[in-house]
Amino acid sequence: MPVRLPFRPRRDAYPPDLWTKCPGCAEMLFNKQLDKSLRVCPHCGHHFRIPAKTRIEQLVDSGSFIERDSDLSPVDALGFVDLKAYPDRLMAAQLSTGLRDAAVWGIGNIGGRPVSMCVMDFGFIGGSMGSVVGEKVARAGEAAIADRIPLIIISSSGGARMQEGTYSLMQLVKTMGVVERVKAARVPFISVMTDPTTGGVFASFAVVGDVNLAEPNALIRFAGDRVSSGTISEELPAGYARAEFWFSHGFVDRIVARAHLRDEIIALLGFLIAPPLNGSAETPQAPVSRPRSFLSALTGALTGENVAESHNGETGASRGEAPRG
Amino acid sequence: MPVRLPFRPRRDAYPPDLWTKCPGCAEMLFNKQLDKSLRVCPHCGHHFRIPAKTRIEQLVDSGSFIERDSDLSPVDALGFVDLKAYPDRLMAAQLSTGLRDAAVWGIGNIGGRPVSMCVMDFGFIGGSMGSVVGEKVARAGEAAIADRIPLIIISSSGGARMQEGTYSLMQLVKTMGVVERVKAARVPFISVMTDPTTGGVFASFAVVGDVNLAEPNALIRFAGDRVSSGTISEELPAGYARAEFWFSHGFVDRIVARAHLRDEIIALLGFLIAPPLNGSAETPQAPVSRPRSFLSALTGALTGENVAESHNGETGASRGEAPRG
Amino acid sequence: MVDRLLGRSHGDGQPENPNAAVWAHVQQARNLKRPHTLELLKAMADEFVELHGDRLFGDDSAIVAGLARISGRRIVVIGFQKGQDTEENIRRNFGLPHPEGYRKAMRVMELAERYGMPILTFVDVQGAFPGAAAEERGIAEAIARSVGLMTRLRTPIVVVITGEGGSGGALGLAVGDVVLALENSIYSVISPEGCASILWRSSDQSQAAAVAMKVTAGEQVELGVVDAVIPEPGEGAHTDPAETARLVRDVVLERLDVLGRLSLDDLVEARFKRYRAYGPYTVAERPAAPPERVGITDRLRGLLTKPTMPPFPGTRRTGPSGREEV
Amino acid sequence: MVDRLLGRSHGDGQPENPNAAVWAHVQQARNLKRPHTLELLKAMADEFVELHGDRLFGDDSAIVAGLARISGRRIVVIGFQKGQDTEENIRRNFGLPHPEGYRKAMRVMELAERYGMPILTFVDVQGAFPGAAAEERGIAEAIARSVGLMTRLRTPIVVVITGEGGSGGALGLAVGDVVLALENSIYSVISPEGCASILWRSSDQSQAAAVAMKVTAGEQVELGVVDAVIPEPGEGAHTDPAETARLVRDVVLERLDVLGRLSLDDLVEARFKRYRAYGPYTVAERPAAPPERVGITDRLRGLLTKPTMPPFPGTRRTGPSGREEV
Ligand SMILES: [Zn+2]
Ligand SMILES: [Zn+2]
Repeated sequence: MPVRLPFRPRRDAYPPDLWTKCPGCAEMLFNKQLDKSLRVCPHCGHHFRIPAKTRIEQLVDSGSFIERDSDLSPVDALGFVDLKAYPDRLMAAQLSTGLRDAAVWGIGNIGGRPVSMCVMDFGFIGGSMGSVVGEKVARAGEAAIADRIPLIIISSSGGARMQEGTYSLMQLVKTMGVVERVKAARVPFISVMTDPTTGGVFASFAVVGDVNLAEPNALIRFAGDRVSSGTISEELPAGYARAEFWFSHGFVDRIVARAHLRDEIIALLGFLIAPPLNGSAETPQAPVSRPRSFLSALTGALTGENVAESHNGETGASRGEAPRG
Repeated sequence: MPVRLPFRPRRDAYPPDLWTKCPGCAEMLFNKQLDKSLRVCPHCGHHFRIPAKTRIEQLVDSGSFIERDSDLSPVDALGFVDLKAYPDRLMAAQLSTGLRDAAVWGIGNIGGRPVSMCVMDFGFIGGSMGSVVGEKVARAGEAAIADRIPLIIISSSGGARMQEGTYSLMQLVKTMGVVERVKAARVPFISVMTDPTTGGVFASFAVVGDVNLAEPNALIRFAGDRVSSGTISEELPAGYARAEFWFSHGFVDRIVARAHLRDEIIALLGFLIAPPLNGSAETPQAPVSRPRSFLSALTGALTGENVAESHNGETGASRGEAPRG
Repeated sequence: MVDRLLGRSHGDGQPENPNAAVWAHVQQARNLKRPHTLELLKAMADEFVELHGDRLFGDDSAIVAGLARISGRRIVVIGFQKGQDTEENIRRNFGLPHPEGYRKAMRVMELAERYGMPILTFVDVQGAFPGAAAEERGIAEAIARSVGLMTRLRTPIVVVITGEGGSGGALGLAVGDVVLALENSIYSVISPEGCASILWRSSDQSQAAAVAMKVTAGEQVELGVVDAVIPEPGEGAHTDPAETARLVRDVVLERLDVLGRLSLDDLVEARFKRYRAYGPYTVAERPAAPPERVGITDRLRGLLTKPTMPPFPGTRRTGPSGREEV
Repeated sequence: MVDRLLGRSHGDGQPENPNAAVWAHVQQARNLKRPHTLELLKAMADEFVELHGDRLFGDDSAIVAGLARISGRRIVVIGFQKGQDTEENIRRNFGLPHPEGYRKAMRVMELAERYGMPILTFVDVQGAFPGAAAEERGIAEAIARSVGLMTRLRTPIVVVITGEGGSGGALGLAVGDVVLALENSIYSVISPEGCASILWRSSDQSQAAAVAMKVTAGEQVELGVVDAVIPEPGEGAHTDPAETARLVRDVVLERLDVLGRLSLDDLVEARFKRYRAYGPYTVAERPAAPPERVGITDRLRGLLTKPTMPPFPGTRRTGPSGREEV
């Protein structure tokens, strides 16, 4: 259940000045106009980065989104200090974005169909993935499995968050583990890569959607160690590692302008439909755990009961195994 | 059960003259010496093509091989006539090789381990794959599944046999269908590509072994329509589409000189062991049919009973599904 | 029409030059104006979302794949795509696929299986791209794996050969529960030119090779490799693409209806057995004989009236030779 | 020794310059003379059959994979391979893998699962190759899929970090039921140099970054990311590769013994839950706290004495902050 933050955004990470200079065409754009065009330059089509909540508003059926776990907050497990202490960086980011960390997840409808959605926010420490972001992605995936509704993840991230050390690295495993279960459960997963999607986010869930969408000209890059927030976009030749590059290299299904993203997702949701898990259920296609253990785990997750215990007895979910007539 | 051929080889496809000129180094080689070195040039290492039965002798434990289905014979289903009628070509090939078609299959031991083995013979119409070759490959695979012993296929082929038209093309599907079941049954499959392995043979079972071995310098090529017996080796630059080329392009695990092939296979057989199908059987890894239907099919194949019938009742084999303790 | 469906479409009475008639058929199958996958979809589908990329190396535009809605049904459609003009042909590599095309197809086929959509493929390809780039990136492996995948996919597959069904390159998308062919299409293990240059040592004999291989749709029905011919309107599919698409759509939907009544276990088992049975052989000394023709309707009727499995074409038979000259 | 196993190996009493001590550790981890996968195997294994190629594009010699027999057991071994001289380093791309390496690894891991062999990986890599060729052929996708595969493989996996555990490139082979680390190895989300250049805007601060990220094997045990440290002989692994291999072998076989007693269902479930639990977080307004350290022995003991699952590191906790300076 959502918890009210004890503070309000002090300074928006996306400055709300009257005018914005377009980095694509150098035109000065009136911000209200820019908002109307979904923060896409009407002159050159440059897609500005947008906050997670703006993204959600653009995509979901109005008023349908219910955020989950907005109270999940990061922890400075390493006592990490660089030029600033990590808690100070967190506080600053929380104040400027109104978020507790760099992702928002919840359940909403898109075109009347319920989806589980997790959206990253680049304004929060470069959208970097630490334990909270990983946790939210994982919970979004688990909710998708539990409700058999599509999972949509909208990435915008500089990669793993250095300040949480190898815990951030472990988020790649955590999220991929859940995504593998999403696939084994035959629950659809649409990944949307927006500017930028780099490092450990590109090298985990963002690249393995059933369908991978990308916004035009979005920077998408792994590039070993060198990727992180702030320093990514400079020294690259034009077009290199942009969405169109990945389209031609086979990793992006479709490049979708922001104005069409909602319609495009609605179209895909009309095709990618989780088959019902009734008596005629098929074995999941991917070779993960056997249905029984998988469903046991699921039941455990849903009821909060200890998963190891659910191995001891038959659960209702194991009926999903019944042979097809 | 093997049937005696009513004729004996009239002219060996591999001429038994006293001397052979090595195409690799142009040395004149004394044939008895060449046989001793497994028909590999002692000067330059050129691997001469060898008949299927010679290959089998080189690989299996002496006296252990029992040929199966030696009486399977080709049919001129299309009434195919080019410069010669197909039946005449078949008769000539049968007379020169002593084989009924371009493959020999059976059960034998290699290093004490039983295997199901199918060996192609380039001397029979360029080792081309028509219905009999496809059938023998399929039966070798089915025997491997039935006995849970490794499948070894040694390819030497110009590709699909034109004279049987699309029936030859269908052999790619037939053999791949069986190979998929071999994999789903977790039965090992070692593919050995020898000179030449081209066209539809390369584009089906030969390329998808658990382990792909190749003899040095073997020509291995798909090359669209242009590949077939007789005209393959001419216009290619040195090294192109040879075994070493495929090793560096990731499609061949190991290049093995003929002198080491038996030992190499013995080593692999020590690792690739079909797990037992008892109460603790795991679900097959590959997403083929569900275990029950797969095992039903298997039972049907073994007992000769109608497969559709075995869907109606539980069979003993379905015990394989019992959850692991 | 009945004649056509039975593959007896080439003239009433005796054609004057049977080779020439077959060659005209080959040329018709290759007519660049015939509708390809996208043209057929445009006329058949209410909606089509193309998916791109093999998630490994590239996106091959000689093969298109995506999610279609046809008469209200979700169907995954995959097919070869030649260009309709020079520019498009260059972009689509003249419809000659690289491995990436088959790998994209496999990825999309797995989506079909996962989300319960049947698969419809359109086959029209001279063959896989014969160049070094395709070869060295494993066109053979890609075709082998695609063929293997299609033998075991747990969703109905209908194949329509719309033009050239050219050897392994075509086969990579041509394994199905039902294999249909447009009237003027061809299907062969090697192109007539390739066959002639090898067996006749002269590409002048392509006509003879086409005749000998029985490449026409009707003959492939006789052989049991194709289940049924879909008649073409007017002077051929290129003269009325929209009507062609309508005819294709009606037959495909009808077949999907029938396939949809089978359990997935039975469907996959029947598909496997179909291909397991192809190719006549005999046991030594017994006379060789080609297979009888068993129509798709017989086969499917058999399936629907379990438990006995109907016989498949290509199994061992002892009937008289069914050779016929075209 | 106990100190070492608990990660308290860096000096008795207070080291004079903790940054320098950590940096010496980093340098030790990067010592080119340390034994890599093949050197360790040479000393540990009675037999090794290397397998090559990803069946898609190439064979990456920066990752080796194959079938090993160690003390009589069949074990699939996969690991990074730096060269020991310039020529070998060039051939092996200085141990920096391309996507083909991970794709080969996945193929071989699937063989392990299919034929019931446990998997042992050796991790020693600065990171995936950062060049355009690796990027454009999908190094990110290859790592993601390898990580995903390792979360669900139905066979035991033991990971040994032998030198540099460098970010996603290392992680692609580092998901396991048991994660061990040689005493002088490091594990980090980004190289100290990369971290420093981004967060300090100066690569001069690599030492500080290494300290801040707690990169040493012992600290990673404290964090629960690594289960146990394997002590190195003498002045480090490079001074006695054979003894190093022996020490590694003994620990690995002991762990495989334990893992082998679990059902595959329980094994995979426990592995999933391990990684599902990583990373501390709190609920708003409650004080943040790092996780307690739970040793591998505790965890495995818990597994073996079902039904209760032991707590995993990284789950929500409310204990005091366990920060410590190195
Ligand atoms: Zn602009
Ligand atoms: Zn020689």
